[in-house]
Amino acid sequence: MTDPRLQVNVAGLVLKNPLLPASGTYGYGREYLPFFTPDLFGAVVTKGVSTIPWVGNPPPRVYETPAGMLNAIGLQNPGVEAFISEAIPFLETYQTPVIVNVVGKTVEEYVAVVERLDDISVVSGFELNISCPNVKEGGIAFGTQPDCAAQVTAAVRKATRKPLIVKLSPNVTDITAIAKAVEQAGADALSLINTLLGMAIDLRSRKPVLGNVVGGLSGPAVKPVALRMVYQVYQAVSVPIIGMGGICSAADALEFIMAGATAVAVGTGMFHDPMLPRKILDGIREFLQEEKVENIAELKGIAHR
Amino acid sequence: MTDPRLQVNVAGLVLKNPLLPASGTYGYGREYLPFFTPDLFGAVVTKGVSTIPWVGNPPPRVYETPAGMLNAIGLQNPGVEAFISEAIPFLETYQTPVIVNVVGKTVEEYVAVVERLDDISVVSGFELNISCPNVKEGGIAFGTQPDCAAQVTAAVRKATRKPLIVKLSPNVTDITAIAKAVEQAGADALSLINTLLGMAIDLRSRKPVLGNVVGGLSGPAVKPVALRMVYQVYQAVSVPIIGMGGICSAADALEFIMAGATAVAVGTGMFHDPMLPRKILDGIREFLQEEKVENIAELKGIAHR
Amino acid sequence: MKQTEALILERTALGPGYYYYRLLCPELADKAKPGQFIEIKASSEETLDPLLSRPISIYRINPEEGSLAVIFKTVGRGTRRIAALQRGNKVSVFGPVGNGFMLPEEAGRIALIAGGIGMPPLFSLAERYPEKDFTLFYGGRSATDLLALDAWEQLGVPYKLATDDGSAGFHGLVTSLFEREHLAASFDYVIACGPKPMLKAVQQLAARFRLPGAISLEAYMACGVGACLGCTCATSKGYRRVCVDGPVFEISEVTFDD
Amino acid sequence: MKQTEALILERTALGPGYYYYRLLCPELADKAKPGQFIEIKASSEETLDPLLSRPISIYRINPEEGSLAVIFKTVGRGTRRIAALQRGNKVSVFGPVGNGFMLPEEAGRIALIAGGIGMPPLFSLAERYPEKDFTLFYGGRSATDLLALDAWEQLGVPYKLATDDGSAGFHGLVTSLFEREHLAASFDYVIACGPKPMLKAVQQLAARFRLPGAISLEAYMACGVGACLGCTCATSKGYRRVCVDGPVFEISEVTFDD
Ligand SMILES: Cc1cc2nc3c(=O)[nH]c(=O)nc-3n(C[C@H](O)[C@H](O)[C@H](O)COP(=O)(O)OP(=O)(O)OC[C@H]3O[C@@H](n4cnc5c(N)ncnc54)[C@H](O)[C@@H]3O)c2cc1C
Ligand SMILES: Cc1cc2nc3c(=O)[nH]c(=O)nc-3n(C[C@H](O)[C@H](O)[C@H](O)COP(=O)(O)OP(=O)(O)OC[C@H]3O[C@@H](n4cnc5c(N)ncnc54)[C@H](O)[C@@H]3O)c2cc1C
Ligand SMILES: Cc1cc2nc3c(=O)[nH]c(=O)nc-3n(C[C@H](O)[C@H](O)[C@H](O)COP(=O)(O)O)c2cc1C
Ligand SMILES: Cc1cc2nc3c(=O)[nH]c(=O)nc-3n(C[C@H](O)[C@H](O)[C@H](O)COP(=O)(O)O)c2cc1C
Ligand code: FES
Ligand code: FES
Repeated sequence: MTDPRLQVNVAGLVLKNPLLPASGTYGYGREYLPFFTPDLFGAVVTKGVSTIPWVGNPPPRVYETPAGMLNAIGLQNPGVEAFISEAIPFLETYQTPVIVNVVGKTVEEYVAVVERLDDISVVSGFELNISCPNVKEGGIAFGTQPDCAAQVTAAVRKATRKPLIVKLSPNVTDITAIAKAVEQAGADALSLINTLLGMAIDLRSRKPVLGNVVGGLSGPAVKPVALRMVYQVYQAVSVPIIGMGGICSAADALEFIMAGATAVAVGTGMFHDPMLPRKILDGIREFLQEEKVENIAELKGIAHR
Repeated sequence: MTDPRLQVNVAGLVLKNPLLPASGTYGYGREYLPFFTPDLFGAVVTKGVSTIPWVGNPPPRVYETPAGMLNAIGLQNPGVEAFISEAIPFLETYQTPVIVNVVGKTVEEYVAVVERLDDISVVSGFELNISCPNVKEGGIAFGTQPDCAAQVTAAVRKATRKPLIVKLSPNVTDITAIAKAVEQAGADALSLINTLLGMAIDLRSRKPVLGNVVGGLSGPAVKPVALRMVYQVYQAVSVPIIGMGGICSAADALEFIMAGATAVAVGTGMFHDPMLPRKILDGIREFLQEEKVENIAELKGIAHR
Repeated sequence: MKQTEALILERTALGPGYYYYRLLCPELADKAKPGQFIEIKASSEETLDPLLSRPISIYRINPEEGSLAVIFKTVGRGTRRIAALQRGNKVSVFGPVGNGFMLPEEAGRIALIAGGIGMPPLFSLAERYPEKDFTLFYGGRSATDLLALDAWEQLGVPYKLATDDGSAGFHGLVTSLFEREHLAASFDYVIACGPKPMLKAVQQLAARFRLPGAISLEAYMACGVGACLGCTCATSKGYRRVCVDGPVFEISEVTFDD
Repeated sequence: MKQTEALILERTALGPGYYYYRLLCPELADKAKPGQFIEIKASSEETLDPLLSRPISIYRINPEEGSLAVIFKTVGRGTRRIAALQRGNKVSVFGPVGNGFMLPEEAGRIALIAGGIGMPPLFSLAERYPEKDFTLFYGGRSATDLLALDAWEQLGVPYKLATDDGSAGFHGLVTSLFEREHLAASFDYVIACGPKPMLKAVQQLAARFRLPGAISLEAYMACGVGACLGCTCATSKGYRRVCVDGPVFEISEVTFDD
C-alpha cells in the first residue's frame, strides 16, 4: 500500500503520497467513504472552518460550464466548535494528517480559529483561505493585495507553530507578488490555485444563474492557468507548493509536479469521477515505474531545467 | 439578409449585426472565404498590426486544453506597410467596416501604426491590444496597470478621431480599474477579454509544450471568466463593450449581451466549427423571434435589472 | 453508494424526448430504496465536457435481476448524450443516493402527486408497498407527457390525470384536480414530486388540509454525495443538501422563495 | 475548402491502433489533390472537448464515388474518439486543406520515403500518377506498422521495407535503406513524409546527393485554414504555415532545429 517513491515532505509534514483533496470538495472526509477512506490521501484538507457558523449563499450554488463548474457555496460551515465536536472525532479514527482550511472575515477571525484548534493533536497544520472578503477593507479579498495577505499570514503565524499553508487566489495581476509577501510573512507552504471568479447567465430568466451572481470557476477548464501560476510561483519562492486546479488524471497531477508542486490536490475532478483519487495514485505509480523514477521528488520542478 | 433587429451602434459605428471576428483568429479575412465572406460580420477586426514586421514566437505555438486552447503566436504580422499593400485592397472589396487591431512595444509604436492608417478610408476604427509587453516598463503588459493603459490610450486618442476601442487583458486583479482608466483617457469602446495566461507541460519531454513556455488561454473554458468581466465592466463604465471569450453558440453570444456587451466577437469557436459565425447569427435571429424582441439592444445588460 | 459501469439492458423511447433505460448494476439495485436516485455520467471516457453526472430518480428496482430502471426527459446536452446510448453500451453510474421515502405506518390512504418527469420515483414507492392504498394524481402538459400509465394499471394503483391542454383527464393543474378530489375523499398522507411551483402549491394545500406528507425536490448538483454543499435548499432547519439530506423532505420543512 | 457531414462508408481496423475510413464527401473529393489533408472533428455535437479538429492526410481520392479515404493511428483522445465512430455514422469534416504535392515534369525516377503513418499521402500521389516511376521506401517500428502493402502491390509500385526491430525488410532506419539503394540506382526526385527525425535525415541525404525533392510536414494545428498562424514551421523564408503554405515544402527550405 505505502510506496516510498510517493512519499513527500510538505512544510515539515511527511506525507505518504502527494495527493490531497482540495478544500471544500471533500467535506470533512465522511461523504466519500463509500468510495475510499481519508487514509487514501497523503493528508486530508478539510473544508473551510470559521469561528461561528456561516450559512452560506442562497441557491443555486453550482452550475456546470464547459469542462468546468462555477460554485458559490459561500463557505457554509458549522463553525469551529461544531467542527471540533463532529469532524475531529471522525478524522481521529484515521491515520492520515489533517490540514484544516481556515476562513475568516477579519484577521482576528482567522487567528481565533487557529488558536482554538492549535492544541488539538489530530490537526497537523492549517491552510489559510485568503480568497475571503476582508470586511475591514471593504470586502476586497485578503488574497488580492500583498499587504493584506501578509498581514493575515503574519498574525496567524504568531498563533501557531504548526505547518502554515497559505492558499492563494488566482484573481490577481501578479501572483508571485502575493506569494513572496506571504512567504516573507511566515508561510511554510503555499497552495494554489483557488477558483477563478466567473459567472453564467440564464437566457430564459435573463438573470445570473447563481444566487450570488458570481462564483468560482474550477475544474479542467482552469488547469492551464493554474499550471502557469504554479510554474511562476515556483520560480519566485522557496517554500513548497501544493498545486491544484482542474486535476483530472495522473498526467495532470504530474504536470503540476513538473511545474514545481511538491504535492497536488484534486477537487472538482472528484465530482466528475468519485474514484478519481485512486486512479490518480495508480497512474502516478505507473508513470514512475515506466519512467524509472526512484522518487516523485525527482520530478519536482523538472520543467524549469 | 440585413435584419434591422440585429443592428447595433458601437462607438459611432453602425454595425448591421453585433458579431465580429476576434482579432488574430480570422487573419485579415481572406482565409475563411471558403466558408463565408467578411460581409457576414458586423465589422471585421484584423489581426494585430505593428509598425515593422514581427516574426512571432518559435513553434509549437498552439495546444489544445480541456474545452480550450493555448496560443503563443507572438503577434506575428507583416507590419503596417504590408498590411496596407496586401490586406487593405482585399478588404476594400467588401462593404463591412474594418477595425484594425494595433500592437506595439512602446507607446510610440502604437501611435505610429494608427497615424499611418488614419487616412485610409476603409479603416473604420482601431482596436488597441494592450496585452502587449511594454518594453520601457520591463516587459509588463500595458494592460495590467491602469496608468500604462491610460497612457497608450491617450496618446493614440490624439492621433485619430476614428472610433478607438481598447482591448483589455483579463490577467488583472481589478479589470474595472483598467476599464475606467482607459475610458477616462478617451476610449470610445472596450473589448474584452483577451486571453488568460496559461501553460501546459509535456510529460514525455518534461518541458513546457509551447515554444514560448506560456501562452494565452481561449475558448469555451474561459467563458465564465469573460462573462463575469463584461458584467463587472458594464457596471463601471458607460462606453460600449465588445464581449468575447469562448463564444461557441448563439446562446453564449446572448449571455454576453445580457451581461452588458453591445457587440460580441467569436474567435476560438471558429476553430471548433468554421461555420460557427453563420450559426450564431441564425441562432440570435431565432431567439429574437421566439422571445419577441424588437431589437437586440433591448437585451443589452438586461441581467443587471 | 457504489460506482459501476452499468450495462444498458433495455432502452425504449417513450415518446418525444422521453426515454426508459433498464441498467444492470447489481450492487446498486441491491441497496436501492424508493425515492433514491442515481448519478449517470453524461460524458464518455475521452471528454471532460460535460463534466458533471446527471441525477436521475430510480423508477423501478429489481434486485433479483440486479437492475434499476429510470425514465428521463431530454432537456439539455447531458440528457441528450445519455439518450444517445444504446442497448449493450455501458454507462458509468453511482448510487443509490439520497434518503428515499419514509412511509408512516399509520398512513392509510396516500395521495401521490406527480408533475411531469416527477412521476418515476413515485412508481418505485408504489411498487414497493403493494399493500398500501395509493392514488396517483398525475399532471403534465399534454397526454403525451403522461408516461407508463400501463405500468400503473398493472400495479393496480388508481390514477387521475390532468393536462394543461386538456388532452387527457382534467383540464388544468394537477393540484387543482387533487384539491377537488381530496375534498371528496380525503387522504391521510401526500407525497409529491414535480416542478417547484407544483410542490409549492401542494405544500399550501397540505397546510390548509393539515395533511402530513413529503415532497421530493430537485436541485442542480455537483458532487452528488453530500460533500460540496452545492445542492442545498432552504428549509426551516437552514440550508440542507438535496442530494443526501433529501431529495425527500417533510412537506412543511421546505421554504419556497417567491 | 468545404465543410460537410461525411457519411462513413467503410471502417476497417488495419491492425493494433490503425484504422481505415472511407468517407462520403463529394464536394471535398471533387477538389482533393494528393498531399492535401482533411480536418476531422473529434467531438460530437454536445461537447466542446476536445475542441479542435484533427488533421489527417488523404490516402485515396475517389471523385467518381465522391469519397475520400484516410488511414490513421490512435495516439491520443482525438484519434481514439474518431476511431470509435462506426460505419453509417456521420462525422464533421472540412477540407481539402493544403498545397499538395507538385511533381516536376522532368522527375523520372521518384523515391517515396514514408515513415510510419506518413505513408497515406504518398499513396494518393502514386495512385494519381500511374505513368510515373515510383519506388516506395517504407519504414516502421515493426512489420505490423507497415500498412496497406497489398494496395501498393496492386498499384504496381515497388516497395522496400525497413523496420526498427527487423521483423520485416531491412533491419534499421528507412533512411539508411534509402541511402544504400540510392547509391545502387539513383533517383531524380525524393518525396518524404514521416516523423521529424526521419525528414531531417532525408533532407541531409538529399543535400548530399544533390537530390531535389519535397517533404510533407506535420504540426499541431488550431484553425486549419491559415488564419491563426499556429502551425508555423521555420523555413529559409521565415515562419510558414504548415496547413496552407504546406504541408508540402521544397526539401531544402525547411529548417529543423536541433
Ligand atoms: C434528485 C433528482 C432526481 C431527478 N430525477 C429525474 C428523473 O427521474 N427524470 C428526469 O428526466 N429528470 C430527473 N431529474 C432532472 C435531471 O437531473 C435534469 O433534467 C438533468 O440533470 C439535466 O441535464 P442536462 O444536461 O440535460 O441539462 P442542462 O443543459 O444541464 O440544463 C437544462 C435545464 O435543466 C436544469 N438542470 C440541469 N441540471 C439539473 C439538476 N441536476 N437538477 C435539476 N435541474 C437541472 C438546468 O438548470 C436547465 O434549466 C432529477 C434531478 C434531481 C436533482
Ligand atoms: C497535415 C497533417 C497530416 C496528418 N496526417 C495523418 C494521417 O494521415 N494519419 C495519422 O494517423 N495521423 C496524421 N497526422 C497526425 C494527426 O493529426 C495526430 O496524430 C492527431 O492530431 C493526434 O490527435 P489526438 O487527439 O489523438 O492526440 P493528442 O492527445 O492531441 O496528442 C497525442 C500526440 O500527438 C501530437 N499531436 C496532436 N495533435 C497533432 C497535430 N495536429 N499534428 C501533429 N501532432 C499532433 C501531440 O503533440 C501528442 O504528442 C497528420 C497531421 C498533420 C498536421
Ligand atoms: C464546491 C467547491 C467548494 C470549495 N470550497 C473551498 C473552501 O472552503 N476553501 C478553499 O480554500 N477552497 C475551496 N474551493 C476551492 C478548491 O479547494 C480548489 O482550490 C479549486 O476548486 C481548484 O481545484 P479543482 O479545479 O481541482 O476543483 C472550493 C471549490 C469547490 C468546487
Ligand atoms: C490564435 C489566436 C491569436 C490571437 N491573436 C490576437 C491578436 O493579434 N490581437 C488581439 O488583440 N487578440 C488576439 N487573440 C485573442 C482573441 O482575439 C480573443 O480575445 C480571445 O481569443 C478570446 O476569445 P475566444 O475565446 O473567442 O477566442 C488571439 C487569440 C487566438 C486564439
Ligand atoms: S451535490 Fe454536492 S452536496 Fe449535494
Ligand atoms: S492551423 Fe491556423 S494557420 Fe495553420
